[in-house]
Amino acid sequence: MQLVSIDRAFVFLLATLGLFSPLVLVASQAKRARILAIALIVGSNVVGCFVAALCFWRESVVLVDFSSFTPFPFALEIDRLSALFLLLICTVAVPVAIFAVSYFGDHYGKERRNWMWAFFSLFLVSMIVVVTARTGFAFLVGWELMTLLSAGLILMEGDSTERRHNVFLYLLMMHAGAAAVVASFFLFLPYSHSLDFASIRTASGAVPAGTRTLVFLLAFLGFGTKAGIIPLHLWLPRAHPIAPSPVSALMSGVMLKTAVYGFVRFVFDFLGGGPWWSGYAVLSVAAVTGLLGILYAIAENDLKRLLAYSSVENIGIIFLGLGTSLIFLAHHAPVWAGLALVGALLHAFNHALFKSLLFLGAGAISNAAHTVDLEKLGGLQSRMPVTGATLLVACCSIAGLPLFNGFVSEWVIFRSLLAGSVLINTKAQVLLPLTVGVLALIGGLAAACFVKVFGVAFLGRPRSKAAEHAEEVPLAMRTGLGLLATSCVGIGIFPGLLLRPLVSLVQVLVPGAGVPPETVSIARVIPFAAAIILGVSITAALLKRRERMVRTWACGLPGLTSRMQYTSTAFSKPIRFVFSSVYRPDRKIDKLPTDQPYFPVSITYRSVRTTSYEKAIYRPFAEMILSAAHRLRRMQTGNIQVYLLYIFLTLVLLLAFLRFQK
Amino acid sequence: MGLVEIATGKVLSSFSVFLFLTILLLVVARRISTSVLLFSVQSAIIAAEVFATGFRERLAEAYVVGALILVIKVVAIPRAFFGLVDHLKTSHDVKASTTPTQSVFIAAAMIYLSYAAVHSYGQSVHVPEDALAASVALILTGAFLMVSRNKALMQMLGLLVLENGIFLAALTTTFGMPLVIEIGVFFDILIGLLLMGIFTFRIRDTFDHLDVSKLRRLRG
Amino acid sequence: MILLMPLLIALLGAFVVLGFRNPRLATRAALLIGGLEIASLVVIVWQVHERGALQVGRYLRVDGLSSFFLMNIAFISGLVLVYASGYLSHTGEGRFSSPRWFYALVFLFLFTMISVCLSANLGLLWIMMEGTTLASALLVGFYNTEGAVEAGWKYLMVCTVGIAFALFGTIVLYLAAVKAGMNPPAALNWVSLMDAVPRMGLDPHLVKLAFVFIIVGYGTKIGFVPMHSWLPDAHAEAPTPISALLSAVLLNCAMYAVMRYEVIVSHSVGPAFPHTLLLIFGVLSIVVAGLLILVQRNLKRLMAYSSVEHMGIIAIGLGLGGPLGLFGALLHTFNHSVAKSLLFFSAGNVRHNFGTLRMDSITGMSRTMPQTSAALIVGGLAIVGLPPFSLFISEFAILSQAFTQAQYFVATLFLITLSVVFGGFAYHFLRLLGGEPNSVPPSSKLIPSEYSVMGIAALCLICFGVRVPHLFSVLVQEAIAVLR
Amino acid sequence: MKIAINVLQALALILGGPLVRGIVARVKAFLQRRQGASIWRPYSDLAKLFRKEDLVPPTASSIFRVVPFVLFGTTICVASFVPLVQPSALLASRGDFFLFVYLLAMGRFFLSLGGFDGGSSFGGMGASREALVSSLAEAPFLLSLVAVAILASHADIAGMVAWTMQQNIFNISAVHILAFTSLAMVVIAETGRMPVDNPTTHLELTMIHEGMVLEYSGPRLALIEWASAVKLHAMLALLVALFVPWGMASSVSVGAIGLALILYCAKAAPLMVLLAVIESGMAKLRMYLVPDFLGVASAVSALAVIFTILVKR
Repeated sequence: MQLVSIDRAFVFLLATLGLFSPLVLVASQAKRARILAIALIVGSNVVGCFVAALCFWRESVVLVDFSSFTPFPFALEIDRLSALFLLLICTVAVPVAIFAVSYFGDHYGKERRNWMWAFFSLFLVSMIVVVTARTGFAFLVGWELMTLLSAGLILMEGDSTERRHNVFLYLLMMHAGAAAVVASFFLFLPYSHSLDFASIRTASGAVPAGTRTLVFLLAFLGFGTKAGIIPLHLWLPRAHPIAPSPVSALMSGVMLKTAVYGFVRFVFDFLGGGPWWSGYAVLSVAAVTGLLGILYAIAENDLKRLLAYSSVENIGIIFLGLGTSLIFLAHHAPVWAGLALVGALLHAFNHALFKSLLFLGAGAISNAAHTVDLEKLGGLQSRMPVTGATLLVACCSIAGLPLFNGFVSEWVIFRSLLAGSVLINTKAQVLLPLTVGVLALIGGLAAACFVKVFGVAFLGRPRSKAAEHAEEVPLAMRTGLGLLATSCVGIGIFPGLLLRPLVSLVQVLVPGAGVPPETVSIARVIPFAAAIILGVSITAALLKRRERMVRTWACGLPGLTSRMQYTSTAFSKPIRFVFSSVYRPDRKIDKLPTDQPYFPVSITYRSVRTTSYEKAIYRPFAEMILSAAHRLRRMQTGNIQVYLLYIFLTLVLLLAFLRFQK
Repeated sequence: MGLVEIATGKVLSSFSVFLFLTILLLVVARRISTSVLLFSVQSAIIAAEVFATGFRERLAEAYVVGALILVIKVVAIPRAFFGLVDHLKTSHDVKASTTPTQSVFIAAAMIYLSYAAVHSYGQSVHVPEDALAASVALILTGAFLMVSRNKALMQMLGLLVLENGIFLAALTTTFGMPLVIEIGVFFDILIGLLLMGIFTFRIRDTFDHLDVSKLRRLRG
Repeated sequence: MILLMPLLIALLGAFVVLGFRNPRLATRAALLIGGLEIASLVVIVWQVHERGALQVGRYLRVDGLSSFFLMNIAFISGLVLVYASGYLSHTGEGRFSSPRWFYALVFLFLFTMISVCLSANLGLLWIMMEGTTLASALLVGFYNTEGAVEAGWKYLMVCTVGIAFALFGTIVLYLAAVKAGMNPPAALNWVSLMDAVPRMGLDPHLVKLAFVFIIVGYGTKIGFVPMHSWLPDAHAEAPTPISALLSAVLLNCAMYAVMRYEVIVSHSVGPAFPHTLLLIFGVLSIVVAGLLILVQRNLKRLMAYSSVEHMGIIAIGLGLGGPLGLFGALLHTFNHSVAKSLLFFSAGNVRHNFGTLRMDSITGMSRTMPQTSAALIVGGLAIVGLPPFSLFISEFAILSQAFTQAQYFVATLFLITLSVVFGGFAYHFLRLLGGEPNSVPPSSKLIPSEYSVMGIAALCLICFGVRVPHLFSVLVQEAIAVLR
Repeated sequence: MKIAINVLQALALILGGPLVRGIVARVKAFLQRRQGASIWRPYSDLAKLFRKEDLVPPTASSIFRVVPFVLFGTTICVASFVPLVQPSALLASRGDFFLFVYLLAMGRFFLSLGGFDGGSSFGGMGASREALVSSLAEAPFLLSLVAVAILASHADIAGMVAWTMQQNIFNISAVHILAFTSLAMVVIAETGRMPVDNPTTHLELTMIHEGMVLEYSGPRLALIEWASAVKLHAMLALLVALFVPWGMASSVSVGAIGLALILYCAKAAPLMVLLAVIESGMAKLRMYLVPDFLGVASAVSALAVIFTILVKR
């Protein structure tokens, strides 16, 4: 009885998001219709949360099958893994949608707003399809639609040349990544005879080792592109920042996680672990991704770009967990493999929460101060206290500070890395514990990065008129921010809520994974620590004291201006200096006039960063393809005699081939 | 009777030599009218071949086909060509992109090639090797003419030579296809030539020349 | 007798239309005749579905495969005729470029294409194939501009030469059949050939030789690389409805001819040889066309190369064979036709609004021509094979087949090409549609004859992407049954 | 009882913090041939600050006001992880040293924010430098702890301590030496001592920690100073506990505990002297040499981790 109702709720979710709301929005411009549609979007996502939660905690399985209708089997199923990600989508979608109510309202005219909402709703449903798909066909349909719809949302925001270029890059890389995903699905086909997940799972034992390796590589490549692992991340810092903030929140917070889902589904569920070196490959790529991601992030001054790079970093952390898990799997240590997987999945979930919170916060900032350039912000905390508080929560979470959710997942990954020492294999024994150092470095840099974000944007004096006149954002936005911040703190203090079901989820994916006592102990100790910290802090805060306003110390000079504050660029300078080899900046200083170097009229300074991937990998590749195309184009000379010659030559070649065959 | 038999035999055995001759002459011809005349002769040889085959194999259909060739390829098409040349008021030069010496060597090479190509087939199909080689040589020559002659009219002529080759192949190997089909093919060729004629006029009108190698606006 | 109906209607219709000097009357008459024509085709398709293959005399025959292609012709020609009725109002009057000549030639063109599908004799098939070239050559050169004349000449010459080789191939097959002891009239009839071939033991070498010539010959017409050279020229310079007809119907008809031979040859020498050739041409076509799409500057040439690419995809589907490969290939012929005609219709609107098809001189179309832009977006997304459009389904099927047969090389190239093509289309369309408009077209709205057909095509693309209608898939299955 | 002792040792850590500072300062003074202040001086400093009024810059937001409390809270919490007189701690749990490190990081995070909120250039400068130092110090910090943890096969500090206690004092492995070296360097960096930071200067070229707290005064400054004293003490205690735990009370009796406490003081004293010697003997490093310093620490800690394999075999 109950199962039936969950089924229905899920169908309701799909129908509302995928059909009803978009139709209403497209069909009618009326305010009432829009309100209805938005209410349905929010409501159905709440329902989705419940559905997912029921499936996640109660292990119910929901199955919706459209196969009899569609040309290829199209079925959706919520098993535990899907439930986790469905929960992730819906949990993030609710606050984001609430936030968007006032964001879209402020930014767009009536018609475009309706289209935005329609695409928003469809985007959500496409992601839901991806994570609940039970057949390859359904998965791929959702996968492609997800990209398309997000690109549509980006283009609706505006279509300047630069934006179009970025969207183009995004679409192209996503398509190429999707091709890899398609290939990795289809590689099972000769053995499983259908793309049904169940049959793939059963057939995967019969797949020869070479094909398994190929599947693994393609899945890593395909999902890695979507996730944004370096050097396949090129699109991410370009596409995410230019979307409307709620959409960026969904893209960075949720869409990237579908790639994690896909990778876990493939490598853990289907393959049951890759070849022996797979873990090391993933681990090293992930370490590089995490480290470079955060280093690029810290050097950014555009808040949304910074957040996008930080997503790259967090994807690195997630894959670090996945790689660790694969190493343990390869060395037959399922308990620890399970723990690492728990860490990775939990971090995926946490990152969804705090990254969407951060992007929403960026949206709130742009709403209030009309810019997300850190160099033009400052002093927002006293002007937008609620936004500031929620963003502080997000910054703490993403920096991995205890009492916030980011810490818990990083802790689990740390713990599993440490456990590498119990393995017999020397490589793993050395590598995994050493990776602790890498993760620590990533964590330290992340903390530095988000000190900068919060410190520069919210503290001190405003650096521009707009920031000075910023006002607190409307209630809807605050509600969205508040919901996400609450969940961040909630999970941060009571991680047991998620850890326990995650452990049982992992036991399904990794046979033999017990309940590591670690998960229990961390869940127990954190609330105590929280109690101590909060108790002491509040007690100290309650002590009686007198306060007096005094001008900031300015070495005795009058008139400290906001230009004297440390800027975002200045803040990151030491780190950029130390890691300058990573950035390889293209600096260019032009002094005019050139013949009088000591009496310049103007000096221009330009520094372009992080283009080395483009220069080293993408440009040559693109140029290779384009030059091939141009060569072919020249072969199309326009001379009919040459055309005829082609035909004759083809014929002669084929006849020769025939002769040769004989 | 004996005389006719002998004549038939002579025609069948010697016509390929004549065909090779026309090929060699075609590739060195400098004037369009010469080429057309050579094509006419070539068609006449083929027509004779058709009649001879028809006589020997007792095929009534072959006479009809032979007559068609005589009427269309030996008389009508050459006449139309001459008319076109007159109407278009174009120069009579074929505008070859190869020198006559090159052309002759290429033609000789093609004849050799066709023998080489036919050698293995001829034995498996049991047809006169000479005839088959001649047909292949005709196809190759037609192709060569189309590729190396810049004049639109010469391309048309090359196409016709090529078609002659195909026809000859059909004739020597299978004694021709069913009559209805054969007539349909002829009809198509006629219409095709008509259209090509229309297009040569249009090319002349729009471009003021008939050099197809200069029609290179559309490319890439 | 029903088989003669569409032929008669088309042939007589051509002459009837020629009689109307008033353009408007000519258009109406053409629409009426077109309606009759389509009705008769639908009746044929239905009867074949109900009763199986139909035969009239020795030369005409319809079975599942031909009825599938007849349906394709009926659908697309219907769209094209309606679209043309609005489109021709934009063209000026010339000596031959008046609507009545246009429609007369279109009906002749349709006549030849329908005959290709109806003919039971390989010789007749060849004659009608050549007929399609002849009937459409004047249509390609319809505008009588420099480009049109040049394109027309190239089209005529290249296709005639190509098809001459197909004639040679036909003769060689005939020779093989006659040598094997079939009586001459039956040796060109593909029904008897298909029956007889496995028993008679044709000389495999001759059969292979025949197929080589056939695939080069008809392949020229299909637009396989490297025989495709005429295709972009003709598509770009022809009036838009004709571009749509060429791309969406003519290429399919040529593909139909190759399918016929492929079956016979497979029965005779086993499927490996024809399949290999088809795969070679298919892969070559998609790779080369895919790359060329990147560097196109003219919207219609872009579409034309995309047609080459899609013919390559169909060839791959055929070359793979198997239930999914054939299903995909046949479905793809239809889907591609619909998508490509939608795109050509949009391109036509672009042309008569901006007066040019050069993509670098048009920007910001999404603001100035929202409806056409929407059609371009739908068509573009469909043509690059993205869900939820129907081409995704057929490409998915073909890919499934490729992987099932472990044809990894083909599959890899296919996937890479899809990405390259996607990149090309995304690049061009983003530039074309996005940004600030640089010129304002005279009329941004579509007229009913335009948006109705474009709407139908778009709807069809989406519907077939979500669900292949039952009746349609039955028709596809009947066609596959012939190909087995 | 055990819990009571855990609470007591945490309290000892917290209350003893200023004393450690005082002792180090006194030893420094001795080394520099100065009279020096009393070792109890930090206590009277704190008391004085607590009595003063709080000066707040006009730009400061609520964050500025909250930071000292959070910093104090986290530091107190950190203190409850370190075993002092017995191999157990109030919040001991599996993998707690990660929590230990990250709680310290949390304090720094907030302190940096507080520095920003003053609106002057000094705060931001201090925060920026702190960001560099702390982000680079985290890796060697954790790695040296990891090395010890691997050796002990325990993931909690108390467990490691207990394990080390069972070993022969002369049986110290290379891992221990490496880890100790690295951890000691990290302690210097983390607690803002020479040669990384100069705790006594307010010169803009050199200051890190002092830059951040420049705008604080009164009770808030008192909390911050106290917290940093506790932090120093906790780190020293951690060094002692991890590397020379012998003498800790293995049973819960007043005598054993008292002995352990005395022994602890005896063990900690040389460390403090060492700190004082380093401080007076070395010049402060240039800002951009600090990464090299921490790089050495990282390399040493990585070596420590690698050596664990050899030792465990």
